[in-house]
Amino acid sequence: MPVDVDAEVLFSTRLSDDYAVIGFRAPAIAGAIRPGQFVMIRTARGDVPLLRRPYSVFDRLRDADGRPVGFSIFNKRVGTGSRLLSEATPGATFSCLGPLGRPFTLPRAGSEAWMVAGGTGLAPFATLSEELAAEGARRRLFYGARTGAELFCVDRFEPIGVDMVLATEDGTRGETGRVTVPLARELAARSGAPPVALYACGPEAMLQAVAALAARYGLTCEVATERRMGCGMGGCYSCVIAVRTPAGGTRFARSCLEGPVFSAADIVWDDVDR
Amino acid sequence: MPVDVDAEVLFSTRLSDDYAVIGFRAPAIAGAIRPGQFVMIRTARGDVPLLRRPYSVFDRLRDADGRPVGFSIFNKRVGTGSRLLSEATPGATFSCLGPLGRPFTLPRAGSEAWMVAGGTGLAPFATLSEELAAEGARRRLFYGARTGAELFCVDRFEPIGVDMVLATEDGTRGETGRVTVPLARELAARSGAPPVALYACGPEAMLQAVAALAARYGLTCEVATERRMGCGMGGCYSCVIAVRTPAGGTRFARSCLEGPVFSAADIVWDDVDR
Amino acid sequence: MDLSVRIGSLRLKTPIMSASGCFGYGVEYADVVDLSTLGAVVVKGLFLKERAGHPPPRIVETPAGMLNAIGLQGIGVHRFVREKLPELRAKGATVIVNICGTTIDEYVEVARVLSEAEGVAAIELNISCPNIKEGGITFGCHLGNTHDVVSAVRRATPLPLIPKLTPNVTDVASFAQAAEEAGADAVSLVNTFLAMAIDVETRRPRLSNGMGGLSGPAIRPIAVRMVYECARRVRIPIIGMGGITSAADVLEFLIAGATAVQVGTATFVDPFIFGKLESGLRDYMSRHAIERVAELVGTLEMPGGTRR
Amino acid sequence: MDLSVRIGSLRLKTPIMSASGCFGYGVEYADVVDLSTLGAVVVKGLFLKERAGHPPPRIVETPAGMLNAIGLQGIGVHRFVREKLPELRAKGATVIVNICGTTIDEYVEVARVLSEAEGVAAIELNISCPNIKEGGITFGCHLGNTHDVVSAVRRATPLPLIPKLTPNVTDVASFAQAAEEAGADAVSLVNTFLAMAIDVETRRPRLSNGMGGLSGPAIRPIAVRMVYECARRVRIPIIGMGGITSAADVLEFLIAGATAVQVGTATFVDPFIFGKLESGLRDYMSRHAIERVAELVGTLEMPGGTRR
Ligand SMILES: Cc1cc2nc3c(=O)[nH]c(=O)nc-3n(C[C@H](O)[C@H](O)[C@H](O)COP(=O)(O)OP(=O)(O)OC[C@H]3O[C@@H](n4cnc5c(N)ncnc54)[C@H](O)[C@@H]3O)c2cc1C
Ligand SMILES: Cc1cc2nc3c(=O)[nH]c(=O)nc-3n(C[C@H](O)[C@H](O)[C@H](O)COP(=O)(O)OP(=O)(O)OC[C@H]3O[C@@H](n4cnc5c(N)ncnc54)[C@H](O)[C@@H]3O)c2cc1C
Ligand SMILES: Cc1cc2nc3c(=O)[nH]c(=O)nc-3n(C[C@H](O)[C@H](O)[C@H](O)COP(=O)(O)O)c2cc1C
Ligand SMILES: Cc1cc2nc3c(=O)[nH]c(=O)nc-3n(C[C@H](O)[C@H](O)[C@H](O)COP(=O)(O)O)c2cc1C
Ligand code: FES
Ligand code: FES
Repeated sequence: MPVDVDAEVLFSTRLSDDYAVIGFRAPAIAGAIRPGQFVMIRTARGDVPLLRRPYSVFDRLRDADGRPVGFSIFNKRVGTGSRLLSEATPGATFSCLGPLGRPFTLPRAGSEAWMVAGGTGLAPFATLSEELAAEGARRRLFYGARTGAELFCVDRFEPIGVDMVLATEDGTRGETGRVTVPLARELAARSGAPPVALYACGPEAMLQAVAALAARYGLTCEVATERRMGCGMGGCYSCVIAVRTPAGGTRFARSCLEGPVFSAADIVWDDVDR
Repeated sequence: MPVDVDAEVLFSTRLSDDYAVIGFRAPAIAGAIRPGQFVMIRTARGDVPLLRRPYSVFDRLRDADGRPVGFSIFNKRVGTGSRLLSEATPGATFSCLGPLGRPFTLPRAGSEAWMVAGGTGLAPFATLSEELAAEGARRRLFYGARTGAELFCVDRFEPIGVDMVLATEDGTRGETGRVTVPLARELAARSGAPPVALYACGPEAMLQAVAALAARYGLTCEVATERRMGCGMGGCYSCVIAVRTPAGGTRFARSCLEGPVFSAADIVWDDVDR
Repeated sequence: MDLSVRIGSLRLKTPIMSASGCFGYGVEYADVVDLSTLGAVVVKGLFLKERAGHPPPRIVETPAGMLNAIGLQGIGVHRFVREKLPELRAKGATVIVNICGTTIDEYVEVARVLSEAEGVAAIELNISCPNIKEGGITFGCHLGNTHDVVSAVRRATPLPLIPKLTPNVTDVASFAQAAEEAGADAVSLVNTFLAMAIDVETRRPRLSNGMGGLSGPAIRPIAVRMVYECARRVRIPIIGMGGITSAADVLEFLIAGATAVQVGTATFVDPFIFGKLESGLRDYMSRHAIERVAELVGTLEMPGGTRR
Repeated sequence: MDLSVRIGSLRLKTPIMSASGCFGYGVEYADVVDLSTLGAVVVKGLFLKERAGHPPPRIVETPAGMLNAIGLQGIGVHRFVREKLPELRAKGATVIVNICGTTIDEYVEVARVLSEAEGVAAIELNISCPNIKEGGITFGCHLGNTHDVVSAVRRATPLPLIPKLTPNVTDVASFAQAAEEAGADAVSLVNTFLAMAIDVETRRPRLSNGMGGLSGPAIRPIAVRMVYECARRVRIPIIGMGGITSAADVLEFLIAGATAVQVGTATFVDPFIFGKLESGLRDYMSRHAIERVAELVGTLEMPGGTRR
């Protein structure tokens, strides 16, 4: 059950001009967060920007005793709202509504978990990695960006035992090309056991490519989508994505309620009219 | 000729919950300011609040060598725009357009200058007091507020040789009642020479009362008005006030161009439809 | 303090309702909002059959507002009655159903189905959706058509009938009159303003549908004017809406002449807004020593010299 | 790079002009803006005689917009020609005069006076001021009246004639058509939306006149839609406006179908805006390798499935 918290900014760690990790104090949200869920953040008090902005939870923040006190987001500045967030300084407060949405499903025992992140699509994999650690499964994170300078927080994952495979389109760090290139190679190279569960978050073209690979190898695959959202609560029907119906047709599912995490096999990727 | 300056906040001195003196770096404006003039300040970057807000110049700020580097305003928080200004911290920048409007006229040599201020109407009298000091004339400032806690910056005026007469409606400081009470008494008590020039700024009811006293004693009187302004440049015709025409009629004068300082005798006080 | 108001034979606990299309079928909010405390839950526009709606992007933000072109995605009236109405009833909600049609017969049929169902308090007749050709705007922009569709539905249902008017007309009050003459119990207004936003880099519209409906604070001053105009021309109650985000906004509509209000876009920003609006309204009433909210309705004092 | 556009026989250096009523008579800005660099200076609405206008308060801010009810205070056409026009000419401004009338004869007479004066580039016929009963809205909301007043002024002046349309109608494009048929060289739109804001503490309107006209960013999406609709229904050029604050906004209007634009409310916020808009437009054109601004006009690519 989501709650609305007037959350204080605890820290804002600038990663580059455009990227920052911003921490919020919000105990009532933090305790309930499941990996893959998101929060709706009001980036201004007045009428502009009017709507809240959806953000995946990046880290769950804990106090010295390990109690959840808040969460952070991994913010990329793209427009007005994300700029206001990126300029926020500790002490400022933002209304945060959450946690919202359907979280990732954990893989069957014994499965490896391969996560695929593009850009800010890294966000949901911090909490997922931790949750998966408890399962003892091998975790790999395929993480791609345009350029090496935009591969952030790699050291967030290595210490907790996640195998990292990096890729950049310009080849400045890791492998050259899209992150799906090493993913495809590794999938082809694997022997078949243990089974692999795929998780992906990033641009839709990437999600679509990962979904295709999952289908090719018959793997379970969940994708965290990022459709434009008005309310995050199921009220406005703006955030829809086309999914298959049991009868073989398609319908528009609200990604804030039925997602943002979907089974990749359910999604029809060509629903957008452009 | 007004200029638009992206002015940095140099300081913000909080006087109370609602009142603050805020200093801006704006050399290009500071050099040109005449007492009674105002600036139009954009309180936000986006579309809300949309319009600039008019503020009298309080102090002209100077650097160590006495060169004008900026100005301050005496801000009362009444709504959205003034709240944004009141929350501003050093380093923030605000677009400031100025200086604008018709300044006070200095009195004839040998005249005393009696200034009458209600609330934030104090603002224009800091620069006027300084300018008048050069003339060597006696300066008195009748300064009223609702309560003693809202009589600010009294020590701004005493050291520069301005005689202060204070009044509060609740009697917590100075005389009890409206500031026009001591003003009326002092006017009645004076011998007639040297001549007195009156200057007033504050709520319109006060301006009107001062204008009536000026008329009764045949004194020159200038009032600094504060009508609602859209542009400050003469473009929108929103800031009008009814003034007498030579032919004995009335017309609406733009207070941003022909004012904000008017000769009290020219103003028709009952133009507002409520 | 009495916050209740009357819309035809219907008594609402408070004058504050959710607006259609902005609160899903209400059930989405049942966990976080006590639906029984709302004046009414006005549910998403329903056709007879299911509808897919438009492809995304379906919304875009504009200065102090937003455009939407959802395209009335919906489950159809039969599934609504089966799947949603029981839960709404169980939660104690006063349910107003917003209905759509492509023909008069479809409106009539939807109304008939709802009239036979248990737990529908009133019907809001959507003749004003700007987002689909058949969304009723063809009914809502012509006086004769408005009269015809309202009359036909009037004959088909004993439920309080509330045509919802479009603001995209020259003289909205004449439509309120046509609705009144055709037997409406109230009118609600405004629906969204037909509008458009263009991505100048691609030179394509920002919404998949091309155009959409503008809602939110941006439109409030126009909506208040329209409510005022209608209130002076009809005797049936008016339900006002358009950009309400605060108790002061609610009061603007009441004072302009609305008996009740709906809150749409603002519920996206704050799903907990209803309680805040109600307590703000109570504060105002106690400050102004107003016992019954109905006393406020239409109390605007217009200056003598005004043009209308 | 060619920023010039044609409005009838008139060639404008750039497609960006000041909007009537938002830039005084232009002379107020002569010290701070080089008036000769604007596409045109459109001056405040003029009647035959002087007018006092409405008492203050004349403006009030609303979310991302403002209401005004200035009431067309003005010096009348004769004083304008004597006192303002010479200075505008001396500054090299292209002057478009916005004219008002309470009768067709008055419009005709004002147009005649201006046609005989030296230095008027075009006439904008204000049949859309929502703020005074006689401000032309009586002409602007009826197709027949629009046709009549445009025809009459057409016969009285050889100057390019630009009726300015009100958005407060059901189908603005039909008014553009009526103007075209009556011989207009172009149409401009939108004037302000009739609107209202209430002070809930006093229960009185916030403007002395009761109602006022809404302008500013809030209305932009509606204005863009209306320009698009008109552009598809008439062949004469369209001058678009409503909430322009940035070069991207200028581009929205051009792409929707406007040949030129006017900037109103935003000049209050930034009197230096014209230079910024022009350089933003140039940046865009060089980024997109567009040589002539006219190439952009009406290039919106509407999706196949759209409803209009
Ligand atoms: C479930 C979910 C999780 C997300 N997680 C993250 C995250 O962890 N880190 C991150 O940086 N971003 C994340 N996003 C994207 C983020 O919400 C948008 O970048 C943000 O809303 C843009 O707001 P803006 O005001 O800066 O941009 P605007 O100026 O509004 O628009 C700029 C661009 O952002 C897109 N956009 C605008 N509003 C939304 C919206 N409500 N939802 C989605 N896209 C939008 C627009 O289509 C446009 O292309 C997530 C989105 C969703 C739906
Ligand atoms: C020439 C001039 C000099 C001024 N000098 C000072 C000063 O030195 N210190 C000071 O605190 N205030 C001064 N004011 C008043 C100040 O401009 C308003 O308090 C401010 O604009 C309110 O903005 P807001 O957004 O906080 O209020 P809003 O929320 O917009 O409105 C609150 C109240 O302020 C009034 N108001 C709103 N906009 C304006 C406007 N543009 N002009 C005038 N009143 C407005 C409204 O009528 C309303 O009653 C001056 C005004 C003028 C015209
Ligand atoms: C996303 C969205 C969907 C809407 N769907 C409907 C609808 O199905 N039926 C209807 O009558 N109005 C619909 N509306 C209009 C609203 O009910 C309301 O009339 C309008 O948004 C103005 O109110 P607001 O400014 O408070 O949102 C919708 C509005 C929005 C924003
Ligand atoms: C204060 C003010 C005065 C106006 N006066 C006139 C006028 O005299 N004649 C006219 O045709 N339009 C007038 N308008 C309308 C503008 O020219 C313009 O059509 C409208 O404001 C929309 O553009 P904007 O959003 O850029 O302001 C006025 C607008 C404002 C805000
Ligand atoms: S964001 Fe509103 S329904 Fe999903
Ligand atoms: S404030 Fe615009 S004319 Fe004075």
